[in-house]
Amino acid sequence: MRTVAVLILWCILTWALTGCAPSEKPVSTDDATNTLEVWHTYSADSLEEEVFETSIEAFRRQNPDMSVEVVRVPFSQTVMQFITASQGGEAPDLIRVADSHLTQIGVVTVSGVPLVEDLRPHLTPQQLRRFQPLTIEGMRMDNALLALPASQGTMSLLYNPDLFAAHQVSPPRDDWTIDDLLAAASAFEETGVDGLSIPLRWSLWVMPFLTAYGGDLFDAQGDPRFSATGFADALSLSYALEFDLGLVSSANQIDASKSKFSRGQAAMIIEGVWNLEDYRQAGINVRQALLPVHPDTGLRMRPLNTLIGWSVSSQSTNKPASVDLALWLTGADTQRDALNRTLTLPTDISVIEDAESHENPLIAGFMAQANHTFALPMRRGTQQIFLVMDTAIELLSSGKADPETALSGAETEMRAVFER
Amino acid sequence: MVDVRFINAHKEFDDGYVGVDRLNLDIADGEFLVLLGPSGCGKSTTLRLLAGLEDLSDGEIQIDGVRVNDLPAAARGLGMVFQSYALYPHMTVSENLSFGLRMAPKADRVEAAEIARRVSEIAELLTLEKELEKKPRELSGGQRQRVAIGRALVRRPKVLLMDEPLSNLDAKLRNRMRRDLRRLHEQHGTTTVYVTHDQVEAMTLADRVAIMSDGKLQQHATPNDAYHHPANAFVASFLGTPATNLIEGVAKDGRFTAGDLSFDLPDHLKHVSGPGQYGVRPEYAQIAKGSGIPAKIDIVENLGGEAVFNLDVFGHAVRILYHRSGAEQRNYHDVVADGHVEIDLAVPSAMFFEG
Amino acid sequence: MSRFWISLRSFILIVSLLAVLSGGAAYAQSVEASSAEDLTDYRRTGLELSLSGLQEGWSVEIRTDQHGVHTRIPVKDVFGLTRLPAEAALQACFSDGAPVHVDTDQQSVIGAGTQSLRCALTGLRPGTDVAVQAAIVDETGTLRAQSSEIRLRTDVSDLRLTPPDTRPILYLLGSILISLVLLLSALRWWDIRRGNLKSRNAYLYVGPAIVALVLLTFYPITYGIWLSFTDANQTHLGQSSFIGLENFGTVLMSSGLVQVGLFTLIWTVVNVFLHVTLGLLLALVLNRETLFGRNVYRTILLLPWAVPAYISVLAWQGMLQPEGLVNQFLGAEANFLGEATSARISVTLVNAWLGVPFMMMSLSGAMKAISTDMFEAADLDGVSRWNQFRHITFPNLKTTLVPLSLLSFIWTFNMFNTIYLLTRGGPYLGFGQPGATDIMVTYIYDVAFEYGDYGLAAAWSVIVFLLLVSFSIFYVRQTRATEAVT
Amino acid sequence: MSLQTASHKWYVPFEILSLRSVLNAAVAMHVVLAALELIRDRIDLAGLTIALAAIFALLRWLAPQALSGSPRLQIVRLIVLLSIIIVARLTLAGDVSGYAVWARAWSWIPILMVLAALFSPYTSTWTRQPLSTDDLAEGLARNRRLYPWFQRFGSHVLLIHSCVLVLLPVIWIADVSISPGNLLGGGIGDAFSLEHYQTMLGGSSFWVWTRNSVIVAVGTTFFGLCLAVPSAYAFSRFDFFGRRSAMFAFIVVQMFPGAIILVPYFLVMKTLGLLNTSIGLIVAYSVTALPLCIWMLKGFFDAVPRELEEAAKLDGCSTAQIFLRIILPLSIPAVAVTGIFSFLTAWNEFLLALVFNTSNDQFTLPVGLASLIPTDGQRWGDFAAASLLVSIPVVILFILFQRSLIQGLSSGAVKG
Repeated sequence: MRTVAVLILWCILTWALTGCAPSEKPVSTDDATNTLEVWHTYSADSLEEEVFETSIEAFRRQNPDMSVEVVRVPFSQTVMQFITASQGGEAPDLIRVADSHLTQIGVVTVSGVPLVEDLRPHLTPQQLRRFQPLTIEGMRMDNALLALPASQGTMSLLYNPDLFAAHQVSPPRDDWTIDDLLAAASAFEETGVDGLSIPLRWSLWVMPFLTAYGGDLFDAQGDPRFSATGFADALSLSYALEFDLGLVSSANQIDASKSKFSRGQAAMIIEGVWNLEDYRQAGINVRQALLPVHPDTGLRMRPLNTLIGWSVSSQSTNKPASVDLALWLTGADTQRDALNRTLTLPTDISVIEDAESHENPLIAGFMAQANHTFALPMRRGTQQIFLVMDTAIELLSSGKADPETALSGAETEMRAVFER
Repeated sequence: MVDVRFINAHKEFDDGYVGVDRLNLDIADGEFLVLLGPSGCGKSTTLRLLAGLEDLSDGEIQIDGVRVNDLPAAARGLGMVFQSYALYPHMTVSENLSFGLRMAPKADRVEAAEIARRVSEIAELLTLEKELEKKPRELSGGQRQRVAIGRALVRRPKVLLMDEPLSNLDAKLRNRMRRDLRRLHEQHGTTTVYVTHDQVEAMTLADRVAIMSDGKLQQHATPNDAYHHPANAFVASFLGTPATNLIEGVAKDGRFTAGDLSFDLPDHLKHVSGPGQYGVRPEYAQIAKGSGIPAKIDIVENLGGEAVFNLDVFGHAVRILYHRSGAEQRNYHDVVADGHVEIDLAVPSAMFFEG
Repeated sequence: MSRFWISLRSFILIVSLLAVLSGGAAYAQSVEASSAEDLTDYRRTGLELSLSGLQEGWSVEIRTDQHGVHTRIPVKDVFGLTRLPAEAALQACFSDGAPVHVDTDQQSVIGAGTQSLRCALTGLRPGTDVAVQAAIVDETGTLRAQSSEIRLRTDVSDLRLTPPDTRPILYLLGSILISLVLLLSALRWWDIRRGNLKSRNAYLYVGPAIVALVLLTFYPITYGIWLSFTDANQTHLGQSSFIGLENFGTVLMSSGLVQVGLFTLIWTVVNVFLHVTLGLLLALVLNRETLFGRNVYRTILLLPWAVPAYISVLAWQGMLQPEGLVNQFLGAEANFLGEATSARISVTLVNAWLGVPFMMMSLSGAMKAISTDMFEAADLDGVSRWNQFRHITFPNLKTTLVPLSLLSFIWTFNMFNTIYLLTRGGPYLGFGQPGATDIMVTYIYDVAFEYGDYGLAAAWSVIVFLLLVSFSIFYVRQTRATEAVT
Repeated sequence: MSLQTASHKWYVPFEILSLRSVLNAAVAMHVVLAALELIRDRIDLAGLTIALAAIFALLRWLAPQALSGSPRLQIVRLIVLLSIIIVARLTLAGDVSGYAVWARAWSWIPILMVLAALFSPYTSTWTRQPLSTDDLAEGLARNRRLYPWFQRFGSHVLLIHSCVLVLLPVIWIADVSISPGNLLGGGIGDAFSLEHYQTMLGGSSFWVWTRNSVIVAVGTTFFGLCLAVPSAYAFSRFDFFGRRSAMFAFIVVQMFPGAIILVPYFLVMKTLGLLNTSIGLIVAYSVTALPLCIWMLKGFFDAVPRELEEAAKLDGCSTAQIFLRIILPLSIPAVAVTGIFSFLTAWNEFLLALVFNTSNDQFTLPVGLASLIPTDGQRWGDFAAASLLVSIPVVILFILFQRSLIQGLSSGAVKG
């Protein structure tokens, strides 16, 4: 008891002493500086980082009065680190973020000020026209433009032509229907090779099926419409693919499928453009085709399109310069460099044209696929869709719910997330 | 009938060190045998071999005529008192005493009531009744010692083993415990093997002593025999305080010569000849004023009723225990002249060890 | 007028120019004044144009000497196109008093009959004079009409997130330091007065550690506790208000509480049990002096402790994949981390794997300290190995086991990494519910960073804190009562 | 009771002695095996395996008595026959894989041991009580000879199983690190390439991270000890007001979940000007490691006899001198152990290092490794190579300090 008394006394003493602090606020003296701190999230010592560094180097040469400090931040920790640093007053001027990050960062305000700057006042309409309109729209939240898009990423159907030739199956074409896809996958049964290898327990790979069966996942207002007709059939199909037809692996990680495909043990995979380099290294022959069309609805399977761009912190003391750097990093030259050296899909209209007629047919194919994608609405909590969808899939595959219940549950939950 | 026999028992440790070297030893039923020797002589190893805590390398140990080499320690029916007592610090005295009984294999286990009876019996015997609920750390050294003995006795061992049990006690307590141990043995008559390096304990406790050195048995005899008729120079010098004077030299024609020192051998040794060690216990060597060998006094240790003369006899160190009668003067003027005394070494109890 | 201004809000301000263009001939018009208090936005100023003679396919351009073409608005057939509210548009322009139409690409367009155009000029360099000119261009890029050049200037009014003032914290830290020194001196004086002379220097010895500890942790923990009584939320940080015990109510009423609480408890108890039993077992086996290769075994068995946890956990995550090493060995394709039960078992086993070596090491140290005489005595008494362990080894290890198991309990209870890296709390089997492998700390992380609900997360944290503190006190009391070895 | 009869009671043939332990282990192992069969989706085999576990349990219960000549011997024989059929069935059903070999070894060995016990001459001699003295002597000598071997064998089996479990991830990481490309899966050792090591060691980042980690870890070890040693000494030797509460307070602060207090912690570090410095992390980690260090060191200091201090006091040492000249030199192994704990804390910590030190030249290894993970997917090969490189110094440290680690732990251990 005496210990407690001593502790309380001490707390009061501390509090009283703190009360002696002068109460006037210090005058903010930090004026515009010529130093820009840039947080990027490229992986260490990667080619992407090198391309980025080249671009920064060029910027430095053009703006000798500016000094740019480059900081690498682990991609997976971007949101937490940026929010923490902003609250602590140590935010960088510029940060590389994905659209999903923005749905988390974009809603944060400290003392009423959002963490990232609305870029609209900083850019002329003509500067924005350079970007493919959809990619600009994908970076907007609550009307504000939170980032300049630098690259986009999408998934498409990849196949191994050697396996198709070896087993005399006709290879995928852009006008395939889902039935053709399944037929081809079944044709590989009993060959010791997986027809189609995708992690169907992961919502990211189920979503394309959903869009082919029932259209958009969200309506124009960004509200979920998971219980719309068709989705349940899609979910049933993905369930059947795994459990009844045994056409896909049951993993919830892409690594397993990826390993199979790159070792020639799977004929087809639905994969992102970002992993093309790994397959090139694995030394297998890879071709690409658009994801197939639903035979009845006529809708094409659309994967999620993800954007990565550059945001300016509202803490920046030199916003004009930050915006200039953001424009530079999303500029046509930088994007073209990234496209050619790291197979990164661009957002700049002129570079997109380059990509669509790229000498690498895979790039051209992915660029074509990018026209058949969907984006998640930029709302607070949007990133929860993966969790919600995963839960629905888990409920279905563990037999706890039928597709309709799972989806309506998911929709209710998604609405609740948005309202929270 | 519980006798213990070591037949050619041999223990060589993994590192090649020979702990016990071809030991042959018979311990009779009811005998109190003391294994005596300086530290490292193998006496503890012998005890541990008998207990089954170490494995024999060769030879055989029999208890009761049964070869027990391969019998686990517990099956040999022994009780042991450790030098450190090895009391279980987390158990009370009564728990310590009863632990062995409670934990015995099912077939051998006695009932709870019997356990309690035996514990109280032992406690009474060792006057531990008041301490039964205490933990070892609350006990005095002597009490801990008694608990350790009680723990060994409670199982009614065929042979009781004790490994220097008194070495952690003070001199006074040690004296008392020594008497208690002897009394206990006389009451119970349990065959007991007792390891010590303290010859007083050996002389007072033992029915017979087995003196060991370097893993070898030197002599196995009653304390008296060992004292008066040591089997070799080692036993002679090890037993007795102060130690026996040993002078290395040559015996020839009834005369012993060691460098400049030369004297006639006593009658019972007239027959020996050849190189060897001549031994005289300090208490039997005599100061013979006027007729003996001249010796220079190095130092005189006064013990009250007697004194130890440390002498230099032609370069040989000789110690003599000198009893004096009360009236004699402090400076021993009666025997000492000019820092010299004369001594007589050719006494009837003198010994000669050839080699 | 009023609707127009309201829809513009603080968004648009008019500075100056009016240009009228008609039939290819351009002539200047009057200039409207702007009110200064509206000038709140940064790098944005307004421009009003009067237009005439537009044809479809042409476009209206605004040019500046900074950017060249600043704005290009195509003239199109606007029938069926929507007018996007100005605050929603990328480019805030008004044609004939209403927001301009936007085409399917979300780009602003105007109809051929447009008479006036009022545009916010974004992206102008602040603090510099800008020359602005408007023009009408046809489909070939030929200039059809041009206004006179006017000069504009924007002021800087930046809505900036000011870094938090750290001086209060500085004063707090200073106060903590001073009051701690005072407290310790007072305690020292008191102790000496009590006649406790031996401890005269004790406070000097513990002082640095206590100061470092309190300095670093007092403010954060107090802040965390305070946070739990507020409605702190990512959407309005720094503006949270006191709401009493509401967060605690929410936690206690939340449907996930029982599930998370139960799994946390099972996870902790099973883990501590496995740590202690397996650690003991291995320590016992390794305690045998004569065992061949003992040092090699021990070195290998210590590896999980030496290898950084995030590495081994990620390795396990890879190995537990359907294509992973475990499945390869078993010849199976089990999705260990994907099914609720197997995920729960997997995370527990992996964490046991991580924790056993530390326990083994500490226990084998303690085991060596037990006198071997006791075991020999027990051997002679015919006590079986199991009973020796139960009645001698275990009680003598208790003084080591009590604090170790307590620490292990606390660490496991708050073990974030293992679960976060292995499953992130998944798989999820209910909407809005914690995942199957969520324990309290991982759930707190989700509440804080996924839902942004700092107040609620803080309330959870305080509950965890209270649980652990009361458990520790209870545990220490209980074991002290039964513990009797010094 | 004569020693003769006593030794009869104590003599059980080696076959039966060892059979007991083997059957115990076999029962436990078959429960595990059954679970594994379920994982493999072989419900039939799982059933058989669990049946086998039950049979072994039954044998464990029956065998020692049954073998000693009761009529139940016939039942035992029948059961053994049944188990042989089941195991044969299991063996035939299994494919030839590492798992199958391992699992069937666990089934066959107990059965062989049962058979050996059934047909061993020693067992039949033993069942034919009473034993002749010669038989007894021979049997005992045989037990004496064989049983230690059996125990050693058992220890090795347990340790090898544990070591394999421990080494699996390490081997897996090693394999990934030498496999070309950044892919998972594939057999162990099917391809070899040092490209990932070249990437890691060739770039400058890895060395920067290592340098920072070493600075931070060594600094934490040193500073942590400077804080912990004196206070542990005070807790061990002095009785002062608030001693118990202070001891408790040190662990209490660890009980608050870290996620929510990250921002205020960040602000404290910023206020102290310790962001983006090694010193900041050193201070933070030292405080994190304090509770365990103090508890451990207190245990050691408790074990140093007070007499030594009293002797030193008589020799004219002041308290500080006693501490520095007597106590500290005596507890070097303990201090070394505590130091290793602090070192590991600092070497492995991620979250604080991530948040406090954003500047790339202040990255520690854990943060560096996290920054290897790209936007999409995982650079498994590079990550694995870096992981091994990170672990090696720590493992070497452990091997070097192992002896003093054990010694240090045994002299005091953690005590409450």
